[in-house]
Amino acid sequence: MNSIKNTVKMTYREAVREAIREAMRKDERVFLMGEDVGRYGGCFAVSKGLLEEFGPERIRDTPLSESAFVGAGIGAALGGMRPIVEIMTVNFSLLAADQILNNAATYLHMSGGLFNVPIVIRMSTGGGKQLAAQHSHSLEGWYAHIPGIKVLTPATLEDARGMLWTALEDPDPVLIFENNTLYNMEGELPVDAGALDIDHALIRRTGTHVTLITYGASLFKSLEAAEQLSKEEIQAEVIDLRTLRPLDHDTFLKSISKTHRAVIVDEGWRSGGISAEISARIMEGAFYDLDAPVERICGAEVPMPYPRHLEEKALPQVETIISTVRRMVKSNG
Amino acid sequence: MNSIKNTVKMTYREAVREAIREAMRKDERVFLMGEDVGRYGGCFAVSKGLLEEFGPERIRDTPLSESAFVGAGIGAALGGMRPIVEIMTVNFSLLAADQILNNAATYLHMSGGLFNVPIVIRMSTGGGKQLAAQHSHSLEGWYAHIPGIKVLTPATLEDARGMLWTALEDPDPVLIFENNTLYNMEGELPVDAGALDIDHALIRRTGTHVTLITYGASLFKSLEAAEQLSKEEIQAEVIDLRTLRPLDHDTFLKSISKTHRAVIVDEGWRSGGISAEISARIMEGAFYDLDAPVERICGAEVPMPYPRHLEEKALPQVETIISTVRRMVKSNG
Amino acid sequence: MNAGQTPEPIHMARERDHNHHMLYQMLLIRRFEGKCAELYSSMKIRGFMHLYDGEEAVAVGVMQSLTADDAVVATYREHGHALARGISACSIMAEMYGKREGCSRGRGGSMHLFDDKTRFFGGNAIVGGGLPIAVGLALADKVQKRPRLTCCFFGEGAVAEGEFHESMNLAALWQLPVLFVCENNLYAMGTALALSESVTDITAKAAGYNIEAEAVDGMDLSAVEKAANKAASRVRSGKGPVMLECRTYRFRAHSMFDPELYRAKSEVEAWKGRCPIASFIRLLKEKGMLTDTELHEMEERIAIEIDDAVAFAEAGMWEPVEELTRFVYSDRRTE
Amino acid sequence: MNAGQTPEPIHMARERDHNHHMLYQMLLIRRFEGKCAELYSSMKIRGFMHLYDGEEAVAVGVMQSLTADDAVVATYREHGHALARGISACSIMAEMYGKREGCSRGRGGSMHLFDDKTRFFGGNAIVGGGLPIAVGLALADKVQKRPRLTCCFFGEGAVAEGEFHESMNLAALWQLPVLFVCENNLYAMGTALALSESVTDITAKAAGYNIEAEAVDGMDLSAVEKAANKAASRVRSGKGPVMLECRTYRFRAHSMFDPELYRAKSEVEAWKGRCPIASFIRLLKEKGMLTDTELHEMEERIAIEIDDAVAFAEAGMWEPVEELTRFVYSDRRTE
Ligand SMILES: Cc1ncc(C[n+]2csc(CCOP(=O)(O)OP(=O)(O)O)c2C)c(N)n1
Ligand SMILES: Cc1ncc(C[n+]2csc(CCOP(=O)(O)OP(=O)(O)O)c2C)c(N)n1
Ligand SMILES: [Mg+2]
Ligand SMILES: [Mg+2]
Repeated sequence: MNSIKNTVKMTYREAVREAIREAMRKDERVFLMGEDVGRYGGCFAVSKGLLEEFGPERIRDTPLSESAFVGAGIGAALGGMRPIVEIMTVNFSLLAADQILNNAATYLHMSGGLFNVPIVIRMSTGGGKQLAAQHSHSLEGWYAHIPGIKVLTPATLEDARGMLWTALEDPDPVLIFENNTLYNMEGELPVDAGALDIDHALIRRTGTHVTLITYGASLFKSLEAAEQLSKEEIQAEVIDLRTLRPLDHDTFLKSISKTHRAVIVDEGWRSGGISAEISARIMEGAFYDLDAPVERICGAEVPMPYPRHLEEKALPQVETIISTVRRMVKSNG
Repeated sequence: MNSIKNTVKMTYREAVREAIREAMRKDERVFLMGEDVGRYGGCFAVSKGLLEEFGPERIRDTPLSESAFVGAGIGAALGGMRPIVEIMTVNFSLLAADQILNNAATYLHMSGGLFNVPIVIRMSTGGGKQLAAQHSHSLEGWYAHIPGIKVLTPATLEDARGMLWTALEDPDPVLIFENNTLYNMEGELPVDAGALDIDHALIRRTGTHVTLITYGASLFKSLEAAEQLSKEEIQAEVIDLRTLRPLDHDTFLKSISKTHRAVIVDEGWRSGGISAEISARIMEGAFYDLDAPVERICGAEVPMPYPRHLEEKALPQVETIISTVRRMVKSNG
Repeated sequence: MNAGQTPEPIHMARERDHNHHMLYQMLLIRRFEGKCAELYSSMKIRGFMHLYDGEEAVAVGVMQSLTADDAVVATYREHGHALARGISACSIMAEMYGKREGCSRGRGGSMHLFDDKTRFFGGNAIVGGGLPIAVGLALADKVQKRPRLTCCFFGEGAVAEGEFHESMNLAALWQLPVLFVCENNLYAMGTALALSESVTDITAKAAGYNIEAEAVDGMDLSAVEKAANKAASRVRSGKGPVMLECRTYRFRAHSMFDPELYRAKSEVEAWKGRCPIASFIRLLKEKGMLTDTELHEMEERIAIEIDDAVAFAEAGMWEPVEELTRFVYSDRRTE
Repeated sequence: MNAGQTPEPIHMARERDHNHHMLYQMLLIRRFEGKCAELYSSMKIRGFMHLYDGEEAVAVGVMQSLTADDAVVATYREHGHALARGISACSIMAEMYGKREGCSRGRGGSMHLFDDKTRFFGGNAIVGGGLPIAVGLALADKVQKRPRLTCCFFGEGAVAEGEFHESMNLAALWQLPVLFVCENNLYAMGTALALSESVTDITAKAAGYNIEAEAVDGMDLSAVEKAANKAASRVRSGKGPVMLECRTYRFRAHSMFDPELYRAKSEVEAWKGRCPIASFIRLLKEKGMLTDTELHEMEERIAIEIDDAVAFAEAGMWEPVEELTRFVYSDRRTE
């Protein structure tokens, strides 16, 4: 399909790397900082090779001090830089939760608009790699609770490549969550792929019978489920939220006005996750459009167990999406 | 009303203190630890006088080290103690978020059931005192996202007095959030007031037209609104959740099967708060009972501003509850 | 005034002016705090408020070593720093009232004073929370090769926080231009230093990071000024951060809610005997650099400045409630 | 074997047994890790796995100073500690397979080994996260007047975390029985110590908390054992925590995903030349305490132990998926 010369094959990992590289080339103020981003090449090899190109001042290895280097990123942003701070894994970000909520998210407001914080904080998220109870959670929906920050969840190569620069141009703090199961995903990207909007959800597949609302790694499971369902004449519309805060509800409300049914797929814990917020917004914005109650397929509410079979059971799977949609569509047609 | 001799007048603050005192007397393993709980008497004067009764080993002042003393509480619990750890204000708890999520909530699971963590962590929460953007948030609903912990929000004197002991008897970590505007609230308590269940929501006022679902300081605003609404012949049922995790949805679902309408009142931020979860559970459990979409009255999504008029505007108020209910009940009767 | 005497040499006049300036600032802070306490009682100011009485020599002394381009990061006990940094008493007082003319547009209040013109980055009410911010500001300066420093004030209570340790290490490791100023007033709320640190000598901590540190009598303005100048020039020389520990005492309660059960009245009285303002006045008088009339005039000017500030705050406007959620995100999209 | 010679004195026999025991443990760890690497390649073990080759003398040496009542807190690189503490290779291997016969019922995996019988509290995969836990365990012992200590292992990378600082201070301030063991293998993943600490001498940090500290050659089992015994007795004397820095090196990559770009092959080779097992074998042979036959037999016993462990793990059961959400909360209500 992409036999035209001007696309290039790469992984999600490389797409993120290209985005960082381009940003660093474009803007002197941009630098990358985090544990092992330099000499080691990044815990998930995202920044491999960047140290050689940009040197240790701009690809800055930090000690294991999440709170201080996130705070230093905030300070550097206040001082006119455009830091990209990498936290290896979402669970470690809890060590910097104070800086994220009490400083990054509040500085603009408590200074009455004087000081904005143009920082980008990237981290890997999600289960699926058998990393167990301290490395596998999906807290992006949790962070989306905090006013003052934006929360991005690029799922596709295009978004991995295109949302970073827009995030850097944003005057306010932006958190980017990269699902760790996506790093090896391959695809074709236009050679001139560039910045993309970070404000809108996108319909990744159109359909008429049900709206699947999702993001991140669950997008692909939802698309796969939609593909299989289409063989049963059930056409699912699949919405990739892309950004969890601010949440673009218009896109899914509009879709529901057509499909009258919605299923949310989110690998985060169910209670109080982003899935709850989506369901509540549908309650508020599309109640009279609904033919059936909105359902949620979420991560099991458990600190992630190590063994594969339990981890698989703990995460949303294609089969569950299919059976849920099938039941929903069949039960009240 | 309480003219019978066997009640005693006290404040919410004193009720918490009595609960701590009783627990300390009953069980040698219980101790209180936190910043300024001893010599200072507690940042909100909750523990005043306890140092004199129990001495500095059991009423233990800590340095400003939220992560380490919460972690030490977890360790002490593993070592057979029953620690009550006080964090002055919910915003500071972010410094200990790693210990709460990555250790307290996961130890039992990742050890395959070997090591439970019987710790109680108390903290003040909420706005209303003009403490601005780093001292005023309501993160109890946010913490309720985490499996492995329980989240209690006692609103009444009875609950302030009665939920602590039950929390201490619980084998797992329990977080107790005390809304700081309640400490001065006065009331009568039975002399022999004691332990109370922490698993169930309670109907604080019965009604037939609408269900108000709330907790903490918002309970009293909801009761006040219900009182005023009753003059207009609108009878609101008021449910005090008491515990946000695990969430007792049976109580509110049952109520809605009677009232067919629900309004959630929560001073936490709206997006992804406990209000979203409640709405989603109603969607899932009472969709066909609803005569109108569930509505949410929440804290504005803003780091709390300092001035009184803005703070008042940022918090749910009685008038908003009344007008919301009135509109809802009138619009489709 | 010196009529009939030989005219004063220029350097003496300069010294006198400088000393008068510093005395003015210390007195302004003291009177300002007194007025704040009053206004708190009359409920014009609300929330948590932490006064600086007794510690004036620290903020005023240290600020002398800074240039306009330097950055300042302070704590919730920062009225004195804000005034000494040159933020107007009017806009600080209006902030305390919560008026939109306040330096943080009324959104911050007592604990969150901000000012871009003087590069005053708060007003941070999370103990220790400002230290990483200061490290980052200094990193930005170093990388952008701007000859500036960042001065970071924090209490001795903050030393127990992990962020202190992480920030000291980062600043030293990366040789960043941070002047760390520890305001050691012996108590963190009600917790005496000996109950919060296994080693109570704060400068000893700095050694663990290879950071040069000096302790100075924080009640002695000249000593603070001298030590700060020395520390600041070392920071400016590019050799990395320096820590200055100022040993001081707060005369008032921790905040407006503190029954002060944890320290003896006699201890407070003894420290009041070492009031930095009284001793500076004594010193200047001894040196013949201050007359009673001058002092009196100074107090009058200060009284007027404070009256003006109160009037300004009283006359200020409330932010319209419609603007409640403004400044959660920036108005403009990019820059 | 000594037929015809005078019988060996009892204390020599004891020493020999003890040394054989320690050698056995080091060798067991080395072979166990080798098997784990193999099983990782054949995908029997998954997730993150961190091997301990080269550092055996630390875990084995330190464990000699502990009693059965003491508690141990370790990191994600804890196979060696678990084995040296006496957790069976079978239950560790089953854990690595994710089987319910595993010491953590298969829920934890390589990074989360737990055992109540030997008071082994993890297996903590948040760098620095175990230190406050150790402080709390020691606090419980002190308050309950139990004559125990808690031994806390952590890497030199953890020293940069705020929790290190807070924990050291708390333990020293409250004089708690913690034996802090820093396993300084010079790298935290790919970050060399000099890039993470402004002062690379870890024992210098302890001084800031008034904690007695000693650095020891972590490649020398006898030296580690001796230092650990001394440190542990001091901790037991009630005078508060002690820190032991063991200078060591990991022979393998950080984890199974590490391309090792950050250190020179020659450096790794040089350290391998200081292998703690090889040198202990040399020493024992020199002392006439180990014969080739004995060594050979030992290796054979170890091979059997490991084969048994693998067989045990292979034969283990999977936790039923219906029990997925078990152990989120305790089964029983109160105790
Ligand atoms: C992280 C955090 N913990 C607790 C508090 C509550 N608190 C406010 S000020 C203070 C004492 C701080 O003492 P110190 O650092 O010595 O400064 P001082 O007030 O003496 O100027 C405490 C405990 C806080 N604001 N932030
Ligand atoms: C808080 C936190 N940050 C980052 C990581 C990722 N990580 C795992 S091990 C490691 C290196 C730790 O080095 P060190 O403490 O020296 O121990 P070693 O691996 O050398 O034994 C890192 C950065 C983590 N697990 N936890
Ligand atoms: Mg102090
Ligand atoms: Mg290491």
